Amino acid sequence: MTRTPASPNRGTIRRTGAVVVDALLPLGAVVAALLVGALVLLLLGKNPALAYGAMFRGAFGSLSGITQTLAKATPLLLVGLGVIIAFRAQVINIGGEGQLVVGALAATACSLALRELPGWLLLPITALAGALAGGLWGLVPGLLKARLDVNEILSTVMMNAIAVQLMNYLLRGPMLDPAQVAAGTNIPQSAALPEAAWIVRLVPRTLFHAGFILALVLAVVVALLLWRTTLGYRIRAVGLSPSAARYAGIPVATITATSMVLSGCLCGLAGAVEVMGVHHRVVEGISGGYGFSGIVVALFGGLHPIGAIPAAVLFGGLLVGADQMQRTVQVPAALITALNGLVVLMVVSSTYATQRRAARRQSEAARPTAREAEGGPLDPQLTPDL
Amino acid sequence: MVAAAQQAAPTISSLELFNITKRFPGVVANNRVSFEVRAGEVHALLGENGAGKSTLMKIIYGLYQPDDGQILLNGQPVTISSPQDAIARGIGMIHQHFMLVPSLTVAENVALGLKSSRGMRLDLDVVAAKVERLAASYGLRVDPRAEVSRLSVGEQQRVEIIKALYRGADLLVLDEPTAVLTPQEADDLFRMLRQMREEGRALIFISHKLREVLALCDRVTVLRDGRQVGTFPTAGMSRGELARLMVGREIAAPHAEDRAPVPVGPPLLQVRGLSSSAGAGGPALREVSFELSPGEILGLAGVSGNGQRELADVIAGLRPSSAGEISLGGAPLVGGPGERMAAGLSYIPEERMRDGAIMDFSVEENLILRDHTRPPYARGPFLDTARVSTVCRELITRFAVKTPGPQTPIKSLSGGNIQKVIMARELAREPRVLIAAQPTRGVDIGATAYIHRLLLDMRARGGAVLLISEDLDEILALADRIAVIHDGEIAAIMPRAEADPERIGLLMAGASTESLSH
Amino acid sequence: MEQLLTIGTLLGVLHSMIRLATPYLYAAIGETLGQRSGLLNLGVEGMMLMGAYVGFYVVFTTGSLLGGVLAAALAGALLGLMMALVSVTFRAEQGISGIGMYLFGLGLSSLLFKLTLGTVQSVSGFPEVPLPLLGSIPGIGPSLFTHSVMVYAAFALVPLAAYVLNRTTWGLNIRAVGDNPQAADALGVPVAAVRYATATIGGLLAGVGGASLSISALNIFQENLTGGIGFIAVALVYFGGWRPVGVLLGVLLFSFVSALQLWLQVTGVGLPSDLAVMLPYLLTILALAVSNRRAGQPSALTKPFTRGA
Amino acid sequence: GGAPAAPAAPTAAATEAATAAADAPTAEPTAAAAEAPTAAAATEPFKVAIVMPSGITDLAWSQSMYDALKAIQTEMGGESAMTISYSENMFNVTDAAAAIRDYASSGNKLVIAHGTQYGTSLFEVAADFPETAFAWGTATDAGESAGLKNIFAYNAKAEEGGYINGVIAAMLSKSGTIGVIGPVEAGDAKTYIDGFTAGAMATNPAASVNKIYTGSFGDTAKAAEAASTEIAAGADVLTGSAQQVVGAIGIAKDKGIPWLGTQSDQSSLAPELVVATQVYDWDSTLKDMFAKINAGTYGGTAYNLTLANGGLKIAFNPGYTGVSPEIKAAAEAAIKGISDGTIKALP
Ligand SMILES: Nc1ncnc2c1ncn2[C@@H]1O[C@H](COP(=O)(O)OP(=O)(O)OP(=O)(O)O)[C@@H](O)[C@H]1O
Ligand SMILES: Nc1ncnc2c1ncn2[C@@H]1O[C@H](COP(=O)(O)OP(=O)(O)OP(=O)(O)O)[C@@H](O)[C@H]1O
Ligand SMILES: [Mg+2]
Ligand SMILES: [Mg+2]
Repeated sequence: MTRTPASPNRGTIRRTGAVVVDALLPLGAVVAALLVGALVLLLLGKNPALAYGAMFRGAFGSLSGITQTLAKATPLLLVGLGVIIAFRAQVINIGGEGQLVVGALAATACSLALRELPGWLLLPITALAGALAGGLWGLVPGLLKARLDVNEILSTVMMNAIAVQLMNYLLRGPMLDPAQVAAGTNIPQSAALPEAAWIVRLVPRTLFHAGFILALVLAVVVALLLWRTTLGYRIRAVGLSPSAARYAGIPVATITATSMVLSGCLCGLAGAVEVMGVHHRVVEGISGGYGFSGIVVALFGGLHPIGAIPAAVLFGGLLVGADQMQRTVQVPAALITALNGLVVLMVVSSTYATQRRAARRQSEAARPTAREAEGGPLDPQLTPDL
Repeated sequence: MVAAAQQAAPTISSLELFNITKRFPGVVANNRVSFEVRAGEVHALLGENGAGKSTLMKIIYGLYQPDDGQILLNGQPVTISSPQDAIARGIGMIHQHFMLVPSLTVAENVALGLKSSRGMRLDLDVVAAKVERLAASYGLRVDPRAEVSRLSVGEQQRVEIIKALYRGADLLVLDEPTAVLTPQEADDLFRMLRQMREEGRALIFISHKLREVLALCDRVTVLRDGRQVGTFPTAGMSRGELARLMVGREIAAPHAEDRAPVPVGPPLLQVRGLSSSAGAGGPALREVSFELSPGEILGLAGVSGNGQRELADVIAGLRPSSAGEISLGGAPLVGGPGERMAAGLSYIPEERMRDGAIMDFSVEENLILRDHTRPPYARGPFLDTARVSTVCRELITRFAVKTPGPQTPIKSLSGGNIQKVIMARELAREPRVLIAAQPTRGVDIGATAYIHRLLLDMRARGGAVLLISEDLDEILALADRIAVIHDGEIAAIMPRAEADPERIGLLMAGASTESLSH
Repeated sequence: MEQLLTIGTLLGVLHSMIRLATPYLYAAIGETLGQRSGLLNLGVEGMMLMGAYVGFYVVFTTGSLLGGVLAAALAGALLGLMMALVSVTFRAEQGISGIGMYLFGLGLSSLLFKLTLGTVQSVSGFPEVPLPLLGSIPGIGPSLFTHSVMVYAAFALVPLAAYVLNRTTWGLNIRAVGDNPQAADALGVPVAAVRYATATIGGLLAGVGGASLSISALNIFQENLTGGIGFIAVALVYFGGWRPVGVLLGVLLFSFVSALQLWLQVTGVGLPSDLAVMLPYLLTILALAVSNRRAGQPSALTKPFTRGA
Repeated sequence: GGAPAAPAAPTAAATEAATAAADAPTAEPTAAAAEAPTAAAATEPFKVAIVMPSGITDLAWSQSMYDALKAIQTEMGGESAMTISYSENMFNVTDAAAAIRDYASSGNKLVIAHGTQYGTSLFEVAADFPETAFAWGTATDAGESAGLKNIFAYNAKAEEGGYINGVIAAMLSKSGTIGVIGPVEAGDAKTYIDGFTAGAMATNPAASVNKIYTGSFGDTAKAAEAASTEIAAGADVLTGSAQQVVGAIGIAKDKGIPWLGTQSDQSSLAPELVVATQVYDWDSTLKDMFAKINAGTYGGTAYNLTLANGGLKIAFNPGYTGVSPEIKAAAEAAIKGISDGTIKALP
């Protein structure tokens, strides 16, 4: 076969250019979705320009907007990273929601129990507690899949429901805020975390806290884990070909379970970070749908930890901006939900175009070179080939 | 099922290709290739791995559209837009990697895509009856009700052929049909192909085995680097000539001195009374015993699915044994694949694309597949990426792997080169014992010769090789001793000198040693 | 406790079980067809919601129950078609497109609800009609054989789906496309068309499943009416080992325990309510753990098809 | 919290105050109240924003507050006099926090955080906007714990109306079995159900009150099945709480079982079967807040909705014919008893 790689410098230029376009394609899809939204807005008698202006301002156009976006991106990124690790081992973790909830519960319980500890100690312990709990919640489907071939989509969906009920139970009895009992209101929420366990806010008067930096660091860590460690190599090998991995002496079942545990740890950590950085206690709706949005982030990020960073920020911005828009033009929240759904559908469809372009680029690289241009029969005389 | 009349007079008199060009990302698979096949001939298509044979055939079958060029059927220009279209025109194809649905029965696989005589309702009983009739007329044994996943490779191929005949194929493409067949199965196949030729069908036959080509085919078209070297009558052609046309240089087949007897020491690998439970599509091992000495190649001959894969897997630690023991260099060989590898056992698995390599990994990543936790590749829990790439580049050059680079996904390499990567990996760690299962299946002659040389080098270095192959020529060419396995039992072990293909073939087919002796 | 043991209670549980099973059956059977052809549709929930809304709205405005079902089916089918476009033609990652579809259906149904109905309304939906003969059996008659047409239809769907999958050419195509699209394609089976069809039918059934809530079981529509049924339905397809009968068993088990836990609460067994609510989920996992059936997963599930590669 | 109950009938005065004070916000309340109310239209409207955990059409918690605001708006003369911005379905607390902050910074006079879970975030925001009034419920802490002066807290004594509903239910029930469909065993859903049970048992000690919790606030389908289960288990009167109950009411309607509602008037769903509803009447509470705000007080009050102060009303549904004079009398008696403290709604 005649391989004709483009000359390096020309190649690199073309490649970088192409990468830019590829990056823009999804944005184009977002725009397309928003245009559909604009029509609906018009039908509702709202001014799309005003609406989308607000959307952008709400997401990126103001300090409060940016900080809010980043605050939202934090759990999204953490969950996204978790989903990525599992996905690389061919385990689809739909259980982020539940893992996040138990993470939040464990972190809270732990920091309340150890409230005497100094901050430098309490902070990491609290976070760790959340991560461990999440990991434990991931271990169950992980083991079920590894040992009993129980499909993880089923088990994680079920584990989500179980986690929520567990929260309901703890928040109305064992972990119920004493203040609520005193007031007789019994609203299901935990007591507030000791201040020592609060994550510092990076911008005062906003929800943007240092957890975001932690998430960024972890993104790099996960990338290193996947491509620079033997464990990461094993995870990817198991994901791509269990039979080859087995032949290579890799304990497939163990790796599968491990990937799920790591995934759960990150989702649990997301829960802990939400509690420590934002709510300072477990409240209803703590999971906030991050378990699902995180999957979207992971896949938008091309299942790459670093790619997940922009994905989390953009998707977070989208959600935040959409809320701002809802407030500004006062449309039903449902419109926003539908719009987000449309955006997801359009963006995920646009990746197809990206692939197509990549393919086309390569076959252009395969255009006949001068040597073979005459093509046709090759003279049967010996033409040494090596 | 309503299928085009199969026994009626063939409707295809000739198929011609003109200046066909087909590009793939980074590759020109076919570059202005012209080619013609006529009714009543078997036309061979030769070429190294990646020469463009399968691509050309996939174009004929409507799986790919040519970027350029023209197709004439019976002199009329046609575009073959899809397999459906090809089938309708009387073209059938037996793919190199079988196109069967494992979870379905034979009858269901045949019925797939055809109209039912009962409209929406399946008429599998009708199909089954027809299949049996068809099979009988070609002397094939096929159970229409068997689930395909349970069939041996040979049986699966018969199903493929039946599928094509059932659809009344007048032009039949066979892409490396013998790569997976035993001599007996191959002979059956040739008989059937000759019969089809008599019936006036046109046949295109792809193989890397030149002996077969010369024995079966009327004309041969040779491809090289996606381009056409030419079309020649096989009459009066020699294997050497064909090889040169394909490769563009002399191929050094292993010479006698390569197999000069090496001082054979005490047994290195000892297998005693090894038994195991039956595996998927394979029998249980029963009391398997043999010894393997340093500087020796033991050839294990057998019809596919008679326990070769099970035996290799058990020795390699991929499958539990129910009884018996294995020792390597005196020490019992136990534990998982990793431990046994560390003990000095290397293993080239039969299923190259499934077990031997990870198709979506790069060449480099595949080179470290089994050693990634050990130096030089690993430092503690970390991969030493710098060392990895230096060592891998080294291996790629040392084992003459044809690849754009270490980072290329291995799936875009030819079968032969994929196999070279695996050989490189398994030999680089300088094992004491090597199990090589079907090391050259579907690999072109150039690569085959190279792989054979590697095995002989290992032998010369005093290594021990268990060569599992369904290609008797290969075994006869390389082995010092030959063992025959049938239905999970070792039927006989004999020195190369006493081995004649006749006898081995019969043993493989299940004849007992006694019945042979008198 | 003793109240739990009465035959009356048991019949009550069975009655609830059958009613609860209905929406799951529609959705899960539809999803089964899709997955057997290699398509994972995580958006069932969204499709159910649209079906529930549209069906309800038509009945609310026209009073025609049949019209409601047809409209729901149409709405679901359209979303199914959309899903096929995204997953088959644009080859989108199926997990993510499903979540997008869920959000889209959830949002759109709620939006339309707000714009057209404004507040929760009720209609008179399908009545419960005893089956001839069976319905008149004392005891089990009223509990097992007295339900609405939508319920009977859901159960009739199971043998029908099994028949289509195993006994028809079309079912053969579905199974082949889901297990080895290359092979199916090489024999001229139109892979994309088959998947479009299963996706559309899957959506159609999801839509009807939603309607089975809004115009048969509940006779109201409310935002997010289905509350997660769609996701459980997808999970139950895995539970059922991709076979309609298996799916039926899974659905029945899940809804039996769901019904049972309601009765546990009514009969005031000491069990905390939250733990009672957990039961169905716990037991489904356990049931699967003990009766492992991974086998049967279509090899090409979630894998887009490219010819020749 | 020991909060002063809202005046029994402050309505007119409060509205005048509200509208008039708009003229000269700085002027002291009494003076403002004295001026002509008619000037209202000319001035900028009284801007209110609300953030809610569920939808404005949930026929329950959120709708009760939203409808009350709407009513006051019309009363005050529409958009020109008062504007309402809302964010519904804010189950994600982070988003709610953002909404609260945004509403505060966009010049709303009053921002209502209509969910306990918003508390933590609310306190943070409130600290940054001392010139904005905030309201928070269900809660009893008007910010004094955090030293905040600009938070009103409100809390509906759900158990009181629950008790009355219980009395009615016990008298309506012939089987002596009464069914309750709750969401999660906590919050005012629980207090309502506890009160309901107390009332029923006090009226008919032999009665059995069967409770089912669905484990979710919005799972309409499960609530419906719970209702069917209750009926099958012998209940001939039903009640329940949270937005999920619409499902249960649907079933009650089909089966002809009388229903007792809470939070929002639910008679629209089953005109012939909803007996009575404990209506959360935020009207007087809201108007009192408005008045205080116009008078320059931005918080510090913790309101309790009770039968005594009219914040809780038992709205009998004329569409339901089965309420005998005795029942009415018993209910009135119970209301009086609870109001004057002779009856304890919670044992
Ligand atoms: N689907 C594909 N995508 C990209 N490249 C391809 C594809 N199929 C084949 N190729 C490339 O085209 C060239 C010719 O492939 P082809 O399958 O025709 O070779 P071949 O002669 O069949 O080789 P072999 O002897 O191994 O069967 C090879 O370089 C191969 O890597
Ligand atoms: N999608 C693809 N992308 C890149 N290369 C491909 C692709 N599909 C096939 N090839 C390569 O094209 C060549 C021919 O493909 P084919 O399916 O004939 O396998 P093969 O190489 O003949 O396998 P073998 O020779 O080992 O039996 C092989 O080198 C294969 O690796
Ligand atoms: Mg080939
Ligand atoms: Mg080949």
